[in-house]
Amino acid sequence: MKKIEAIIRKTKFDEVKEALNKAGIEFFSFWEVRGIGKAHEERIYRGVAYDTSTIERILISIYCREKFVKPTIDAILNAAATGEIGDGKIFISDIADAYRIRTGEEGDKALYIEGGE
Amino acid sequence: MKKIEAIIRKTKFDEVKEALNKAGIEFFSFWEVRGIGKAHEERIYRGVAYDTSTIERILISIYCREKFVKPTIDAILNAAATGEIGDGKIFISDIADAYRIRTGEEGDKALYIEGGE
Amino acid sequence: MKKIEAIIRKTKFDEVKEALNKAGIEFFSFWEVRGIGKAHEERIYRGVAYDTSTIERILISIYCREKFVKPTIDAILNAAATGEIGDGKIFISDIADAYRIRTGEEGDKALYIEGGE
Amino acid sequence: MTDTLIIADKIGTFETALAEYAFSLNTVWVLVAAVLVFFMQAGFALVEAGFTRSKNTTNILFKNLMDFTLGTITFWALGFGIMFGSSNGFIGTIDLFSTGSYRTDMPDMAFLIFQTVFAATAATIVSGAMAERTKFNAYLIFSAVISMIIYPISGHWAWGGGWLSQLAVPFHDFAGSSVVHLVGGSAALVGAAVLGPRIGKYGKNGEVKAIPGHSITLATFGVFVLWLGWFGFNPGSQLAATGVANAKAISLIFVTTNIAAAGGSLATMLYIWLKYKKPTLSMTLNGALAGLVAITAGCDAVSPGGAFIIGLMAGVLVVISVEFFDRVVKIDDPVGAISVHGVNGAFGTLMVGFFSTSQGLFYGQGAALLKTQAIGVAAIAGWAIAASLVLFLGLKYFNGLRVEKRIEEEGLDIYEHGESAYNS
Amino acid sequence: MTDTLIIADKIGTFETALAEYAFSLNTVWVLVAAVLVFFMQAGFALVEAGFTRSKNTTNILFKNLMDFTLGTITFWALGFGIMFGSSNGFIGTIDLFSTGSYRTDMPDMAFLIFQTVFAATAATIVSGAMAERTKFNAYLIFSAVISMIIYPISGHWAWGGGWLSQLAVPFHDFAGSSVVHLVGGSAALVGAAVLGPRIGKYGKNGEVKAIPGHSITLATFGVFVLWLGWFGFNPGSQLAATGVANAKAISLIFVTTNIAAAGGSLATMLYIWLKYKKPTLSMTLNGALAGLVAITAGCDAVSPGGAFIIGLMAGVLVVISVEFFDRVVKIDDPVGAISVHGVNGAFGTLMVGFFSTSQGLFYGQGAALLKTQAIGVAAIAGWAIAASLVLFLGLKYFNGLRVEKRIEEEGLDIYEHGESAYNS
Amino acid sequence: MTDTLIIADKIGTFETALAEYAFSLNTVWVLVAAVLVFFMQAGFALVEAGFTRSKNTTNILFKNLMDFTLGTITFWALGFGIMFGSSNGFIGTIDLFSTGSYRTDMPDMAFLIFQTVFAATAATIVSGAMAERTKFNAYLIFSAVISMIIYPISGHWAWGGGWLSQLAVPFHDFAGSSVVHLVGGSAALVGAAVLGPRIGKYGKNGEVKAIPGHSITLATFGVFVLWLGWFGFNPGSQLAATGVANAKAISLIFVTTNIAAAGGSLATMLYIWLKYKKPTLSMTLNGALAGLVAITAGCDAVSPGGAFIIGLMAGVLVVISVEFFDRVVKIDDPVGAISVHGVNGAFGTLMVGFFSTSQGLFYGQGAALLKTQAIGVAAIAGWAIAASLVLFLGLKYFNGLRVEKRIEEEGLDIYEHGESAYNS
Ligand SMILES: Nc1ncnc2c1ncn2[C@@H]1O[C@H](COP(=O)(O)OP(=O)(O)O)[C@@H](O)[C@H]1O
Ligand SMILES: Nc1ncnc2c1ncn2[C@@H]1O[C@H](COP(=O)(O)OP(=O)(O)O)[C@@H](O)[C@H]1O
Ligand SMILES: Nc1ncnc2c1ncn2[C@@H]1O[C@H](COP(=O)(O)OP(=O)(O)O)[C@@H](O)[C@H]1O
Repeated sequence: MKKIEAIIRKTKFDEVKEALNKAGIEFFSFWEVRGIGKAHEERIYRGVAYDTSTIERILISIYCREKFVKPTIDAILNAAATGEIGDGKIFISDIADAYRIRTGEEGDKALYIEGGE
Repeated sequence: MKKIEAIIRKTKFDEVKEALNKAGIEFFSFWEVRGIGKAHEERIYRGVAYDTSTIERILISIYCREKFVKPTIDAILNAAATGEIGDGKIFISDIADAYRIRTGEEGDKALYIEGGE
Repeated sequence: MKKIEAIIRKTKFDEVKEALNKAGIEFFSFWEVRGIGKAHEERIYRGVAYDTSTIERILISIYCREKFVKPTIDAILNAAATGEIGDGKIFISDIADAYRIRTGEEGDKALYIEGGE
Repeated sequence: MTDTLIIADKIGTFETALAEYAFSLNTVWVLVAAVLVFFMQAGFALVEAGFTRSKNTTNILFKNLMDFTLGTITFWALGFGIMFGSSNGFIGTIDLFSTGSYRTDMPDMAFLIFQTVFAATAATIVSGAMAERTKFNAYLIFSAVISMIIYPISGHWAWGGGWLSQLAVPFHDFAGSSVVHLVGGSAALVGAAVLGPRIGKYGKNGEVKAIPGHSITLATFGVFVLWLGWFGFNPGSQLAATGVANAKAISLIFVTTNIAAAGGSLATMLYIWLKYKKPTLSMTLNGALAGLVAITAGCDAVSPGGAFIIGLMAGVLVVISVEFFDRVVKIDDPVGAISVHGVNGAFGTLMVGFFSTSQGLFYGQGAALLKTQAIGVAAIAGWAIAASLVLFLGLKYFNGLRVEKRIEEEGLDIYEHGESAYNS
Repeated sequence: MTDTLIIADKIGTFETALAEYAFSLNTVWVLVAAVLVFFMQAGFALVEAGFTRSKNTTNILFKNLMDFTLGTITFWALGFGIMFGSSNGFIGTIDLFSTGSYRTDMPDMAFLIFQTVFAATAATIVSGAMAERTKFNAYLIFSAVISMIIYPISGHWAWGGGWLSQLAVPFHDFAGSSVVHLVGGSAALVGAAVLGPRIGKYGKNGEVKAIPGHSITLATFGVFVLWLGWFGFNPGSQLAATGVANAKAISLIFVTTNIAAAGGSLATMLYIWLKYKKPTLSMTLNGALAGLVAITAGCDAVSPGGAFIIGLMAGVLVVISVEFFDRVVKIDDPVGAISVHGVNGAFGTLMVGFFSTSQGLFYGQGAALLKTQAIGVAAIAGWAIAASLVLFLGLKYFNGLRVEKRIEEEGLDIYEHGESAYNS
Repeated sequence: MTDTLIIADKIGTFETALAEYAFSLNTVWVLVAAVLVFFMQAGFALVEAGFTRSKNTTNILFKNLMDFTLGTITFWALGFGIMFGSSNGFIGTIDLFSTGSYRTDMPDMAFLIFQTVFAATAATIVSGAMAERTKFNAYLIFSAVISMIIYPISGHWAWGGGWLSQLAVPFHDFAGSSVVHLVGGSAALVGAAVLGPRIGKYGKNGEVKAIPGHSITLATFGVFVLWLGWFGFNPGSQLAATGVANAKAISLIFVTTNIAAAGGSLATMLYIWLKYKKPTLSMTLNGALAGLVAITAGCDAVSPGGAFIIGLMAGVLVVISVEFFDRVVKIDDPVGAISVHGVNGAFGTLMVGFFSTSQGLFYGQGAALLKTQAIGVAAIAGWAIAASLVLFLGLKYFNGLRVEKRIEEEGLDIYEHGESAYNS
């Protein structure tokens, strides 16, 4: 089981969502994050310049079985890229275990509805 | 040391918090996430239907020592379940190391107050 | 490759940001979280006391190469500490793989601009 | 003698002109007041939205908009005639679409619009108490009926020439502590009771839980808007501004209204501060409103000092009442409408019996007025409770009054309206 | 005989005094109305901010502030004279900084301020339709020009003694369904069309996407503020309050204005509910505004019943129109300004030809007025479209009208103003 | 001759009636203006909340509410008499609970309420400058004292028959650039200086940091509300509307007030744009307010052109002043109250000496008025600074003025009030 975290542009979210659906990802979570990256834009607030190199991004968090890892990454790479600086990153890490709260099912089973595939 | 991430219903947060307290978890962090899951509800904005299968959820993030993992999971499974689709999931992963910022203590010690147990 | 997650005081964010820059960290993401910690403050809403031991914190998430782990941790420990309860924690975990969305580069290379160091 | 004729003619012209100016100035006054009272609809919308959760914000705003929409239409269609048509003591007449003739001191249309904005207020009070769990269609039916029938009937008793105004010592409710606020508060009580509390309001063992509203900013601004609107509500109820007596009356009403509000706000803050060690804004906002509601009946009849005392008492009373309904009776009223409008509406009406400088007990004028006030409060509350009980139970039975559990949990905005109030 | 002299003297004094009072009361009325209309600027700012995304909130608020700032200055500098200066039928005169003499029944300055707040409204309508993608400097130039030249010229035709008011059956646009709203709506149409849709509004295959606004709360409160402001906009346009006839007129206008708004709001809610199975607040808000815009031309001339019917029709029309521009014409208008102000401005002006109780077709008075109304609508819309087309194309060519892709995506607030609207 | 008697009788009646109408219309005017000025309290609350962080929103709103609450009570209890009671040149009289007799041209109660809303404004100005770090109880004491004593005393000098109004060339502060705004701004300066800057405002090496407010939307809407309120503040200060002269005066004041605001807003935008390459809304909002504050003293005495120039200068001055206090003096004023109200209050008062069309230097009338204006500014600022310095130092010593570090960091809302402004 793997966790895939992707930090993407807000404006690419809808496209990524569709690409993930096509890649067979039915469930994921996301939230808004701010990134400190290379894209700087100066701001002035009441005469004081301040550094807000912070850019709004969306962090998508997907827990999935091994076999979905490759298609998921490809889907994101395709859908989220614009080619301009600031497109974001994808990180993959290991998950030791999982549970479905509704049923208490453990492990891989927590990630798919049995007989639902 | 383990990290336990649970995605739960907003409405179950208070119960989960109490259950975690009883299970000996004193510290955890949480934030709001949106989930793309199976529960869809159509929305119309000014005559245009749009897909917002997004559901508001709370992500609870708990870093704890091994011996707390089992009780924590049980506590969440009990407190967060309604039996209806959308109850959420729990994920467990490994943590390599930890530090307490206040004191600089490293490892397991970062997670409990010495002599405080 | 490692993931460093630090939960810090909101008021320390600017200092941590600067310290991280000095430690060579150019990119990181952050978002607001609420912590359930030891610092309790009672609240009354319309005559009803309610427990909101929740404290606003910022979670900083840094993905970096091994050689940056130590300087990063030191930077955070220095910049975020006040010595009073509630300074927060740092957690380190392993990352299996990474991709840069813009270019599709994989692994360590996703984390630095080639020739840019 | 032509001179005398010319003069007589001139004098006739002047008399007409003077009468026309009185007519005009009264009209301007009443219309300006109507504008201010109209704005109270926005104030209620803000307060109610602020005191409830963001997942139900579209719903509560929508209800407030429709309160005024439906109130405008149904009061024009029927309510106005029922309230002000010629009286058999209990009810006016059917004057479909308000084409009759009601006033000689201002245009009928000026009177109609002023009464319309009042009528809509009574309905709006209820939406707050029933917030976060009521079916939208059920609420709309209720809203139409209260403006069309419930409010006009008891309003007729007090203001339309009905039996309360014909008592030996007539009922004194100058701007509607009872006619408007007690009616709204009573319906709110019944509505909230029939609905039951929101999920999560009471724990398994009955312990009370706090469900903080999503924006104190909205609520505070809303209270400022309501306070502003009250400067139309109370002084506008004089329905005239011409002549020294009227000018003095409306000026006094401004002062009493304002001082009572300040008294309410101050008393609540201090009382809460003493009791819970911290001054709480959300409750203090209710205190200001409580002072305003309480002074409404007697704003023309009490002294500024009397108004201040009434305001202070209202500020304490509202806290006690909120806690009573929350903890003892366990009726869940998210915005405190029952306490602010119902309890303080009744309280303010009774206080006229004590503080009226011309008829009050404290001014040595005996208890005659007080007795009438008590009768009025009982009759109006009784009517409003009975009528809305029938209505809400009917709605519950035939249409359903409360949304499903899942809708309540996830928020009415998405499920009832397909639209959440906040997006990025 | 000294008696007669004294009396004659007194009579003279009285006549002067009476004239002065009429003058004063009219002034008070017009100034109060001006205050209410001014507040509509805030209402527009709230509605437009609420219906757009939070990354562009500073920008849209700023535009609204500058609309009034620039409108005040340019209308005072030039526009007022162009609109109300003595006429050659098509245009007034250059009266730099409005020092001329225009009225005898109220101070010129009262008339100036009232007309200033009107002028600024026309500009403000446009910012909503062009929201989220227009360059700030280009918008400012447009805003200055519409208040200084475009609005005053067509305004002159109808209100300044120009040709529309000289037709055999004069054009009847009492408070500006066409003079203000249709002009603004037409410029909005041209602006939105020249700009093109926001990124993400239409999919690759042309499918329409929803871009929800960031706060229904702001939008709803903004509509309440606009509704309030309309009680200055329409009754204030009577420009007099003294005398029974004026008092009755402004009172009737209050009622017709209010009922049309309620009609619009009700019709939209029901129509949307039937069509999409859910009552939607954001559209219902447009419905209320549509009713208000539509009644503006005839608010003095129709009956309350007529106003209700006009409001109901406007409430349905606005939905159809929004969908038409969104789906068929594919002009992206984030707040619905084209439909609310343009389409319903034209519709409301035409409806006077049917519903005017003294001149309307439905009251057996033939189609003469209707014909004039149609001519007026065509002329005013034609002028506004042509003038703003020239202006926007010029801006596009010489200055650029639309921000860069990256700025649009990340938000205008940071890149155009260095300031995001919301921080923690 | 009975005819003559009847006529004499009639004439007497007419004279009384005419006097009564003047009395009534003045009353209506002053009350409407009072309503508008009252609304400025809400405007200040919104601006100050918008310009500060969300963790302190409940606190700042609460302070604004209590400013008006306490102002109402203390001004009624004592301040009114001190300000308007018969004069020894420096101070009025103790008229406990304002029962004395002050005016013959309007009801005393009308004058009281109008002056009450003015008094509360001076206090409200201060809360913004002291935002985000002041102890709630200390602030309340200050707020009560300024409305009860500090403001009424200097107010007496200028408006209550005191020494400034008895100078050979009397001090001209029509609506309170000095009496209200400079007093508030001076107290704000002292308060902010005694408190010290917010944690994080200045870096280790003294470098200035920006602490953006949490909602430009609130701030912008608040400025619209203040602008609106100024249409009561300035024209209402005429205290009369009857007669051609009064009608012309209030109309002129509307125009000068509006144009100065537009001038301020325009100048700030352009100046900032040139200086920092980007037009900034938050500063432009201050510019509009600066124009309004600056015109307040001379709104009745300058031409529209003069008003425009005063507004333009105020718009530049406010930027320079904000930067000066921020960077050079290093007094941390989160909302810019010192610059907007203090600096521009003084500036506007002085400008009357130049731009008054009847007494100004630029109109060839010499420097006599300018000299008086300078004396007035110095005296009023001196008094306000001295009195509030004593008060704030006393509070600091006996009660504590600033919250603990931890409370400031985590937010005053939770620790001082147990209530955060925003929840989900
Ligand atoms: N090492 C990192 N750790 C955490 N977040 C990162 C990291 N690198 C990038 N991000 C996030 O991704 C966003 C875009 O990355 P950026 O490096 O600017 O784009 P690119 O990969 O195209 O050069 C950043 O704003 C930041 O939020
Ligand atoms: N694989 C996943 N990765 C990330 N988030 C998930 C995943 N599965 C579920 N979630 C989150 O949990 C929420 C509830 O899960 P869902 O699958 O709808 O419930 P159930 O497990 O009862 O079928 C989703 O809305 C989503 O936020
Ligand atoms: N085990 C944990 N899991 C998740 N979050 C934690 C954990 N421990 C601390 N936190 C976060 O860090 C914040 C500060 O931690 P706290 O324990 O109060 O400080 P200290 O380490 O100084 O005693 C908490 O509010 C919480 O958000």
